[in-house]
Amino acid sequence: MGIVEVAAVVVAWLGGAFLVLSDARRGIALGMALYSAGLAAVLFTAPLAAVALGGAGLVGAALRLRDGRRGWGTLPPGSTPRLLLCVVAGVLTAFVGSSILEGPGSAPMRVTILLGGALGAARLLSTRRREAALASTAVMTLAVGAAEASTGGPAAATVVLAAALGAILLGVLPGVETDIHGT
Amino acid sequence: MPWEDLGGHLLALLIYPGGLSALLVGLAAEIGAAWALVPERGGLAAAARGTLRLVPRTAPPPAAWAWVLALAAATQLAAPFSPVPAAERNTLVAAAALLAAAWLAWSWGWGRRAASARLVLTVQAIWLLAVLLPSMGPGNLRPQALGAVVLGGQVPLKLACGLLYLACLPALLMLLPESAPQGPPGTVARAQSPEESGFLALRVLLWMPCCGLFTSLFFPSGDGFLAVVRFPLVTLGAAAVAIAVAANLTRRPAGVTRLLYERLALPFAGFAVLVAALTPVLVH
Amino acid sequence: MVLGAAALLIWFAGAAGLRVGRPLAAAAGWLALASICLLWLPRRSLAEWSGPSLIPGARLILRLDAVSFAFALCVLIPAALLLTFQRRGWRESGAAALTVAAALLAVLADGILSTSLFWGTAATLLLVQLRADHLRATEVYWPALVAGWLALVWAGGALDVLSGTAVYTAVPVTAMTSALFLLILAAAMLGSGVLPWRPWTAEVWDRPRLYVGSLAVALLFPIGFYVLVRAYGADGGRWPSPWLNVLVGALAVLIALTSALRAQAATTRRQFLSEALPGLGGFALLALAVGTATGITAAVATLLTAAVVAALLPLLPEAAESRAAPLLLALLVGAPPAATFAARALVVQSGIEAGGGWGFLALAAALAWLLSFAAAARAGRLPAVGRGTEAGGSAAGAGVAALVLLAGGPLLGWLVAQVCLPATAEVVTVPPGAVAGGSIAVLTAAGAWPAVALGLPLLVLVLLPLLGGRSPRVAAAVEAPPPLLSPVWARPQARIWNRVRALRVPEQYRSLFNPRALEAAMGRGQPLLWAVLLLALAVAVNR
Amino acid sequence: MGPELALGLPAVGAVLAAALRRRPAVALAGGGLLGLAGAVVLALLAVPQAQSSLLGLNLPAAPRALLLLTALALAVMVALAPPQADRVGLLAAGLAGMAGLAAVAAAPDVLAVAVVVAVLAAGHAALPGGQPFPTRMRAPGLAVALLLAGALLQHAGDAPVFARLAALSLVLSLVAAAGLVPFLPELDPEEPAPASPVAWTGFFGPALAIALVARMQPTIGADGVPVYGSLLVGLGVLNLAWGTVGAWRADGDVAAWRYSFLADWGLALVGLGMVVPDGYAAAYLVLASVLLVRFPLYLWARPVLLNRAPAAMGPANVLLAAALAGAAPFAGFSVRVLLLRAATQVYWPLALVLGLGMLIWLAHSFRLARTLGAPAGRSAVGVVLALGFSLLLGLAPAVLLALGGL
Repeated sequence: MGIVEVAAVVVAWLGGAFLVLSDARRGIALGMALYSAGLAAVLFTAPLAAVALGGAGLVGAALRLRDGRRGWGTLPPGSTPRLLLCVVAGVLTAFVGSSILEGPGSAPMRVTILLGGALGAARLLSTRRREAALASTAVMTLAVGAAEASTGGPAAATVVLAAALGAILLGVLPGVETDIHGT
Repeated sequence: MPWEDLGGHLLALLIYPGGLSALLVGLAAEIGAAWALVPERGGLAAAARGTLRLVPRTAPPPAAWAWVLALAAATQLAAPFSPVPAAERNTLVAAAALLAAAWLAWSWGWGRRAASARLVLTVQAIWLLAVLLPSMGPGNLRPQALGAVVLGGQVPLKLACGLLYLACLPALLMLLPESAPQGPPGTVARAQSPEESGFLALRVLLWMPCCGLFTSLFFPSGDGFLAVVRFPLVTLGAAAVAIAVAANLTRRPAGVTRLLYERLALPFAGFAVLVAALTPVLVH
Repeated sequence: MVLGAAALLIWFAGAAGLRVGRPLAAAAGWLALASICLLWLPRRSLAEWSGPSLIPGARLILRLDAVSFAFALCVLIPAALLLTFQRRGWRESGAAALTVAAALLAVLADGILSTSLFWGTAATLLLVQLRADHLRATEVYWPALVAGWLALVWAGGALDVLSGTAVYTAVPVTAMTSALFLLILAAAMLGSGVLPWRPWTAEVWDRPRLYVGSLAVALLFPIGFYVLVRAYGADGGRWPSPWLNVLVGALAVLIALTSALRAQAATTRRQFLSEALPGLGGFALLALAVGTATGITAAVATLLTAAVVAALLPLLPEAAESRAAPLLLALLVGAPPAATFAARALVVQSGIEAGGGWGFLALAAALAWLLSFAAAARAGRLPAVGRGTEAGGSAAGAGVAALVLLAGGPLLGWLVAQVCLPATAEVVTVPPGAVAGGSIAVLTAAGAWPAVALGLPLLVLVLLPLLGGRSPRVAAAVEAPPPLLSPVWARPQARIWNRVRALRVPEQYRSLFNPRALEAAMGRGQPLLWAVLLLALAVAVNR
Repeated sequence: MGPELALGLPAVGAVLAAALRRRPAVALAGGGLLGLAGAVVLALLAVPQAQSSLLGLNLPAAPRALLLLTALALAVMVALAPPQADRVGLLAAGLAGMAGLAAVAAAPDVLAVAVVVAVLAAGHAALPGGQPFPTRMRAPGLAVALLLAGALLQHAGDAPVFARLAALSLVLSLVAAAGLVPFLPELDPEEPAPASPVAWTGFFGPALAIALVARMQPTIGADGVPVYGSLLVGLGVLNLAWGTVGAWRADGDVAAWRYSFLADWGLALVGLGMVVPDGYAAAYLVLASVLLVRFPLYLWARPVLLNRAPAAMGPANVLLAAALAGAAPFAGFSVRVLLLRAATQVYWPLALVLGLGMLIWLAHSFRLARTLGAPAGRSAVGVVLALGFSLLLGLAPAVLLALGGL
């Protein structure tokens, strides 16, 4: 496992952590950007997937800067449990991805994918903020795309591109709620 | 169309052993019962006059249906020289006809006088057991076939059922105040309604089938001399026993009849059922 | 087809403003009856019509043989009488015609699955008519019918799995197990409303109007028995175990006795009448359970009688006391020479003939019969209809039905020879001399009923007083006379029910059974909840 | 490029309908035509030559047939929607859903399904509604995470534990994706029908489930099959019980409707879990009846559910109650026969449990039927159509099963 890969995993974890710990547009966008950057780095063996997913993540992150609460909103008061979650998730995914799972792809790739899935899901299940939910869904989509690239399933390229497109589409969706009642 | 068979049954229904013969036997028994149950009203002649005075002028439908059913029951008896072929007689037909006739009377007489439908139901249940239990072993409901069984394992059961049958006769023949919505023989001077006289007449027609069925079920029948003598004698004997029991019970305080049937006859009927259940086990 | 076409015709005509529902439905009913007789009686040979595949592995085939002919009569005789003499609007007539068609198809179906389809269809159509008329008593009817239907569907499916077919005549003997038979029995008892407690066939009499409920009873009552009779054919002329015969026999006697007990404790005439069919059902079930040729013949005869009774009961005039009321009541409970008597007698005879324990069961049935005589005598004193019920009926219809019932006794010999015995021979082997019917008598090993020779004169003699005689109308008592035997089971039943209803989850555990709280937890599920859930399941699947 | 067209045409239709919102007639005509074209292409995919794909996609028969039914249901619902309903919105959402479902059906593996589910669910959750986006995204989001976990575990190694855990994840993902117990989303009775979780469970769910199972089942190894089957059956029974009792006891009628969907899904899950042809056929028919009968009826019940029309219990409602209760000769007949037959093959006590569930089912059917009020005009035609579909599924299920290649 090279130093670059380890650094990429750490960056991805940082991204995930920012996603979980931020309640405002900048923090969330930064989290998404860092995660996609880390993901792209661990996917260097599959350049197409790396470019597509990394690019889509960055575009999605940029799009997230459009709306939602202003500022960074990172580590707001009462975020100790979330911090704990990030640490535990990081340790667990590292352990599971490197020691328990034997595939798919390389260990750093598995850890990064697991980080995306775990932290994305954790954030989605715990947040009440729309922009955070959209970003975490996008992160999970990117992780899924990466998993497809690593498993090399049938029509893998199509699925990776679909995941990238999906992440961008999720970024396109507005981050403000509209509430209408009726039939 | 089986005209001969039809003729035979018509004859049985209207003349013998039903119809005319049932009427004659019934009248004789009714007069005897009236005299025995209410002797203070005079001798036999007075009883006969009193009985004949109650002959209905019209045929009110419910009573008329009851008469027809009583006569239908009479056709099923194993009477000597009966025009009904032996194979076509059926205890069940007789029993159902008699019960239906009795309850037709009750459909008119429910709640009249001292009559108690519940007691009658109990007695009829016991009587039904007495009629049907003997047919369990042979698996046959033809009266003459059942009457013919006089030896072997069936005897204890037949004895028990015979006793039960005799004990039930007074209530079945509407001789007791509790079982006679139209009043026991000799107690009614004039009928209040056509129905009342109709159901008084029903009792006259019940004597032959009720007592004759006892003879048919518990004594051998046939067309030989002995059988010809035995049938009327046993039938009239059963009627006499019924009258005697009724006379005895009517002289006792109220409630004794109920006690007799519910506390004595009913458990004895249970015993008879037990005997019927054990008979095949013990015989084989 | 005749009935289905009639239904469509009635609806189209009705929609076009032509109100010809009732006569058209009645004509269709009689025409269907005539066609089924013309199809079967002259040739008496098996006829089959193959239809489309219902579900994978089950094709719809209609089969006209002696059994289905007998049961078709059980369905069509009361249907034709009710469609003719009951007052119905054009919509109701159309629905009724369609329902009769479904019920007829159920007894013409050659397999359990097809029977269940048409039986269920008939039940559904009847539910619509019942609810459209009045809500009362469908709470008993619908669950009972659906439970029975599900049991039959399950039995059909299971037979299909075990033997590759659910066709009555093709099921191998080994496939019909006791468990399967119990399912079929449950279906039959629930569907036909033959139970030891007050069944839906009696409950529908609590409705203000009888015209739909009575049709439901008339059409659905025979179908359960049809399946039970077919079960003999499907299992080589016997039920899977002799103990099942004993169980069904004991149940049947219990049903006859409890029905008679309820009848003698009735508070209105309607309540008494409502018990007539369950009582007869008990007798039919007992005869079926006996399982001998005489028994099955007696069962079919009883069901044919029940069909006429099902038509007669709702047609009886309720408003005024009729002169014939005592006779009608006596006929219903089996006074000679009516068919009700002949059928009951044949059932008791079949039990006594079978010997052993069957004799005692027959004896118990005879006691139930006696009790219903007493109930009928008491019923004459009861108010005709209860509170909230509307007097209905049709004197003409009741007259026709009563005549058929009366004539049924003398005609029983012919019926046995032409309908019952062939149906019996279809499912079991009939030993020579076991049971025979003809123009003279019904002869069994145990006894005989001189149907024509004695029945005919009796019939004439019974009718004479009615034509000639004059009797005052017996006024019913304002309040019902006390029952002869008070239902001993009522109080404990109520007590147990109250106990059950009083059961509560202890306060401290209620939160565990609070679905709203659980749903809120699901809806707002925090990551920890899902993590724990997943972990628990992961451990569970790897143990 | 058949699959691409089947996917693209409804998507373009959805965009067109949404874009032309201001001119409803044009939007309905344009969107409708493109949707119809998509449906025609779907039907043509039965011909092998039409199945060639540029992107290496293929649409198996079973999900394809269900997609066709979804298109049919959408057409009926849009054409016969209640007067107050936003038909253009309904069409747009429906077509988008169609496109998404076509994508799910065409997805080559579970990861591809996960991607489509994420986007489709986000699109649905983004529709204006009563619940906030994150709340509505929870269940599908969890489904995506579980699909990801399942896929990873499938490639994690040869140890049986991986196969079992993969089966567990995939089954839970299916249940979460459909929004069933234990992943029941919150319900706001007031929110518009297209945005409500009922629409997700009743309209998107069926095709999604069949497509997912088509991809999932073949990849589960021998070690995973017992977990897959028993878990599906267990969750099916749970949903059946929850749905039947809930629909019976629920305070509000909207909640009762939602529970009734759960009950149907319970049967479907049990059918899928038994892993025998009869069970699969039963599940297929249940989901088809959800699409063609229960969901359209729910839509026509909305006016009463929103107190804009009075409830009623006429003969038509009773017939509907019977259809919703699964009585013969409606869809319930074939479903029950197949399910009980399958349960007898697998483990007979299961048939007993199912029978009990089907009996409790009766309790709520009348309640639901009342909420259709006195159908008139378009609703009346819709109700007749729904009954017709139910009758067809009950009497001739073989047609649909053949269409689905079963």
